[in-house]
Amino acid sequence: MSILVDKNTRLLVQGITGNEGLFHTTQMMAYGTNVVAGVTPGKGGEWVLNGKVPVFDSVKLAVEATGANASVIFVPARFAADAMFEAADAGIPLIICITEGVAVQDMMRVRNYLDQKKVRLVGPNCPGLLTPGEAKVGIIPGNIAIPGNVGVVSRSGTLTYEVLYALMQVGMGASTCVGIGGDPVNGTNFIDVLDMFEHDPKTEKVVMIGEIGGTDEEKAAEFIASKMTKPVVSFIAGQTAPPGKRMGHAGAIIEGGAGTAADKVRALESAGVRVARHPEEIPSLLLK
Amino acid sequence: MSILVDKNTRLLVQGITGNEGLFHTTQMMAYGTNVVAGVTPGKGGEWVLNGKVPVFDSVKLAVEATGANASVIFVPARFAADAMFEAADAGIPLIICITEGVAVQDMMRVRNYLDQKKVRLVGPNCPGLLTPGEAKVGIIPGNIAIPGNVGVVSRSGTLTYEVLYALMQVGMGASTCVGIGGDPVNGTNFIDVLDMFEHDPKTEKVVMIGEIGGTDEEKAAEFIASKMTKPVVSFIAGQTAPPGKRMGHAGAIIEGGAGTAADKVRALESAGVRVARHPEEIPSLLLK
Amino acid sequence: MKLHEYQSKQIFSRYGIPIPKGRVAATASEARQIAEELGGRVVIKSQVLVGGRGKAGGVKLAKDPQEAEQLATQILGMEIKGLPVRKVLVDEAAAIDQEIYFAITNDRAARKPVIMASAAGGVDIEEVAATHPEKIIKVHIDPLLGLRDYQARDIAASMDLPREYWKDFGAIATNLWKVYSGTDATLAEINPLVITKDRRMVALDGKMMIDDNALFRHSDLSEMRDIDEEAPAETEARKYGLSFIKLDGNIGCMVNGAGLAMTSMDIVKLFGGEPANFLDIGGGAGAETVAAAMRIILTDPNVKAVLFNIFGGITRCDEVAKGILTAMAEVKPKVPMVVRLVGTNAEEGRRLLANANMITAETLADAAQKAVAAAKGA
Amino acid sequence: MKLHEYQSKQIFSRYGIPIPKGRVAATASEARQIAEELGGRVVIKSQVLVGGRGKAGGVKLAKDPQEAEQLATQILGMEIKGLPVRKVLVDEAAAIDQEIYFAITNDRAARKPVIMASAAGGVDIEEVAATHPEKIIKVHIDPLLGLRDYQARDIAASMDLPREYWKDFGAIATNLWKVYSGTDATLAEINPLVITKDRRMVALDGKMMIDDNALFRHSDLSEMRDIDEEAPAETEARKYGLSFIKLDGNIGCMVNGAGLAMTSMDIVKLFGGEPANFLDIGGGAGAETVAAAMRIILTDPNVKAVLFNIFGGITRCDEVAKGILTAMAEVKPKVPMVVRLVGTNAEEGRRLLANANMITAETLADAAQKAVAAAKGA
Repeated sequence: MSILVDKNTRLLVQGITGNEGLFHTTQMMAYGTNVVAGVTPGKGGEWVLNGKVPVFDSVKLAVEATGANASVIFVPARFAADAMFEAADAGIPLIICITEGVAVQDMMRVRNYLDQKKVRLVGPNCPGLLTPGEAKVGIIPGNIAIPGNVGVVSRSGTLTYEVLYALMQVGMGASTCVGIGGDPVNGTNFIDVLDMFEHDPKTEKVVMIGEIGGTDEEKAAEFIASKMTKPVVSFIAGQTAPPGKRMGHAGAIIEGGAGTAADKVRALESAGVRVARHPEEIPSLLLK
Repeated sequence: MSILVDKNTRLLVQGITGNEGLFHTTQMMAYGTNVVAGVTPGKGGEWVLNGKVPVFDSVKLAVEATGANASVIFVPARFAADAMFEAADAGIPLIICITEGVAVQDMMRVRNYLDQKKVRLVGPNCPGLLTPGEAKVGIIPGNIAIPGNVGVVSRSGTLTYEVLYALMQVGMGASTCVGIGGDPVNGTNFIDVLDMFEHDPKTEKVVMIGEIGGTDEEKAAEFIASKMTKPVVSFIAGQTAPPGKRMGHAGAIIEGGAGTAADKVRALESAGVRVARHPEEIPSLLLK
Repeated sequence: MKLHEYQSKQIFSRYGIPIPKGRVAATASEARQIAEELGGRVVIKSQVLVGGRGKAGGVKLAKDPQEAEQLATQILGMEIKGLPVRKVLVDEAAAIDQEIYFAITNDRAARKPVIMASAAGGVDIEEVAATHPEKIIKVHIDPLLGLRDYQARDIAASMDLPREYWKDFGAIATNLWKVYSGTDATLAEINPLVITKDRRMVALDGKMMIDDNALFRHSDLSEMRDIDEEAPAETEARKYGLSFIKLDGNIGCMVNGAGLAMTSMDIVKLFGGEPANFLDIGGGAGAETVAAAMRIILTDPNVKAVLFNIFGGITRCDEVAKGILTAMAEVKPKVPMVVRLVGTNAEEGRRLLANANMITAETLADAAQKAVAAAKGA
Repeated sequence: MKLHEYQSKQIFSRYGIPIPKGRVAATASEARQIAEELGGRVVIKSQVLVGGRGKAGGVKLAKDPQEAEQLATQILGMEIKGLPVRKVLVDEAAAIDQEIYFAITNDRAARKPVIMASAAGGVDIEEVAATHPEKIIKVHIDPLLGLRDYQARDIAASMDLPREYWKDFGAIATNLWKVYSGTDATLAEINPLVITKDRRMVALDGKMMIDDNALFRHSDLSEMRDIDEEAPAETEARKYGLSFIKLDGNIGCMVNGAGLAMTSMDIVKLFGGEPANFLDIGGGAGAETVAAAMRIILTDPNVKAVLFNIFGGITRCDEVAKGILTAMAEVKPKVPMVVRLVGTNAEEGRRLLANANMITAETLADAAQKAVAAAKGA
């Protein structure tokens, strides 16, 4: 078992003929992910990756032809909102948007629309999903994680890789790793994923990687205290970040004194979460 | 029992200080309807109808102060869409819009928004609701109907009155009468009301008054055939209406050969519905 | 409100949709002058608010200005489905490679705008819908989100439109959405949208209908109404907020409420008569409105009897009665009048009419039968 | 991207929100001239992209053009929170009756735009939020529906705004929504929105922040960026698509990924060092970008050591290694460099760097400790 993606995932890649789309589709297929179709407007009818993947002009046409049940988006930022609307309209129930730099007002419209349609969005500005040994959807390197019982959820990309890698170094594996992305308005937040891990039989422990900005970690702390039985270990990036500055991620900013790492660590520790001082401490905290 | 409105209805009147708003609020209160508040922007703080009903500047303020749980709208057509959005945003679960002449694109936006919020809208361009002996919400004259076991649902206003009046002449009464209005895009359609009547213990028989235009009567026929156990009698107005002409109601138009009275009568009769040749035949058909 | 082709295309052009060069003319010499300005071959198109102009001979190709003048003379003298042609559109002629049907309209059942498109354009789309429904592509638009680019692409792909035209088609789709939403149209139709031999996409013909209920926010469009194209009685009725439609029978009907007005017509027919009109005086009509309604009914020389059927709700029967008396004093009708008043203030209304020379009725059926008899007797 | 007050108010004005008469000046004599044109008393307001100008003496009232020139001279010579004042706004002075706070911003938790309004305007709203949260009215806006008139009325009523101003306030609210949505603002703030003694509503001060991610559709706004107001290294970094923030420490950090970049800073601090910067080279950075990043880090004279922490995912370690070599050849750095490469093509990257004179590390902690030690030793 796992959450969100597994061997039954029939994946569509939006923006498959771009550099990143092609590179990462290759990687995903090499990992064993079942990539059934790609979409690039104007290139419908072509086949990519040595004739393995058909390209369609629209998501609707791709879904009709292939029964895709998840879509990963690699299109440039200015087209990302439309790509998400398109996937939702075509009936795709799970959308993973890797694209970074989507305008926040676009995201507010997208999120409100997708909520109406009960579509699950992960991202944008996220590394995607990895269920080790089953499916890789997005850009998380496949070789840095092994199957296991730790659920990982994170707002960061490479920081997540560090954690998976650190776990693997000590022989610990992940059930599923979910990168929810660093944007202020996104599709899936900590609570959504924590809830899925709590109900996933394969997941026994959870690692949650937060960072400065917003109050999602504080809300997650409340959720953990009231709803979770499985142990959670956390790390919060940005202890040294100055206020008022956007630390790379559009969402990583301390505004009006709110969203500091100290606040988040305090909230999590009050909820019984062990908070690591740095990512490489996480495996040992999980073993305690 | 009854559907939609009864003695527990705490009614708000939007546009209460206009001529029609005041006139019909007087009528509704005389009937015994519990009118708890009115709204007219810019007139908050006043009291109308001999100091019986407080006026508020917005629906939100009115709901906070009075706990209104239904709103009837009498504002001019150009403000009606905003009035419906406002009531929905203020958490009113049942909106009855009497106003005629609301632009159809406005109604498409309103209906799509209200569906998201799970708000029930009746109308616009409708006479409203009457649960004889309990509550009158809208403009149906109170003295032309008595309590009884016949559920009445209609796209027309005065035609509905004819039917209620004809029933009363032979001593038959109504459980609830619902005027759903004659606009092409409205809030509640035949099926919604038929379903409520089917589940209302007080209702034993149903009268459905349709007219030319659209396919709601045809859909209702399917619903009656497959889902209803209670007998339904119907009348369809517009047997003599020429095609392509809008017969008063924005929705009453035969377009491209579709929406004729003959089609509707045929569909209803196939579903086992007795269709009257004119409204005064309805009571006798109900007795058969 | 229906717009003429030339008006629809003016609106298209304002929103960035390519249309042929051309102008409207009211005389043959104007048509000649426009043809001279345009040079080359032109199309002379009758501007009437009915379909089937082509089959009726109201659209002709002219090879030069002289022929344009001849054909314009001929078309300006025509009647199409009873409507005299008062204007012609003179457009440059296009060399056509492909004809597409493309429209946005309201889908009342879905409560959403819908795009209808077909590679089988240029013909009557209702015929295509009836015989080859699979050739029509329908895509709904979320009214709060608007048309999205991918929807236009989906349509282009489904129509097998050659790729080189996708960009133009996308722009036209976006702009037609702006036309539709910006004008509160109930129909914005391009038929045909053509691909010319020199590889351009052009809206060769256009048809628009505007939601009358939204005209309050489009004063520019209200001014486009061509009252020459409707029955004078309908124009007059609109002034008073009355809903009136002229029919061919001899029993005038004045009723409050659209449903009841239709029903009154239906009952007249049921009892062997023919209604002369549909007339809804609306909710809350006062004496002045009623008087206007009566004048309108009685200007029709076919009317042999009048049926008043008023069920008082918002409308008060005493007000209607006053209106009837006012109008009778003014119009002095010579035909028999049957009156049925029920509902709000009905007694007062009946009292007011007691001294007027009118036939009264209690039920709908009774009123209709009396009106039919009166019309036959008159 | 932050906009200056004068830029924000220009935008307000373009969208129909009343602002005081006035213009921006870069010299004292220009300020005098503007004061002469305006006549009467004027306000001289420093234009710097930080708050607290008033308390710092950066806003002064001048009774005549001569005093305007004097005060402008004085303010143009100031530094406010480290930022030199390069421009002043010269506005006609207003006689104020009431000050209101009114803004639209993003509520990330609600995923909707939110209106914030308070009758207690003119002061620091965060202070009001902390001490009197009940004085701030918040109303969310549906992003697909936009601001509706009744929402503005609700706010006006909740603020106890006198009725005579509701219409003006409604128009300002509608227009501020258009500002916010039309410019992809993350903040559109009027503070104070004043009622003048002659009963007008005027946006006396304005503050706007634009979403950098949306600038692609606002080329006019992009041009408003005041690069004088940011560290030159940050301007340079933006050119290369790098995310760079200068800090006060002495250990330069080059990392891929924002979260990992923050973490690298945190670990440096944890092991007793001080980071000199935040730098995220982004996903998929090539050699050229990496070289630019290195040049930017090394132009800071405080930097005593550099920590490279690259976890290859999209970014390929060999590409980063090439960039480092390119940059080293060009910049010839004199400070010690600690490199940690993990992930995609890490081995190839390490091989490329084998001959460069660099300290290598395996773990994050190891790398940070080595960088701290190197900085102390240098």
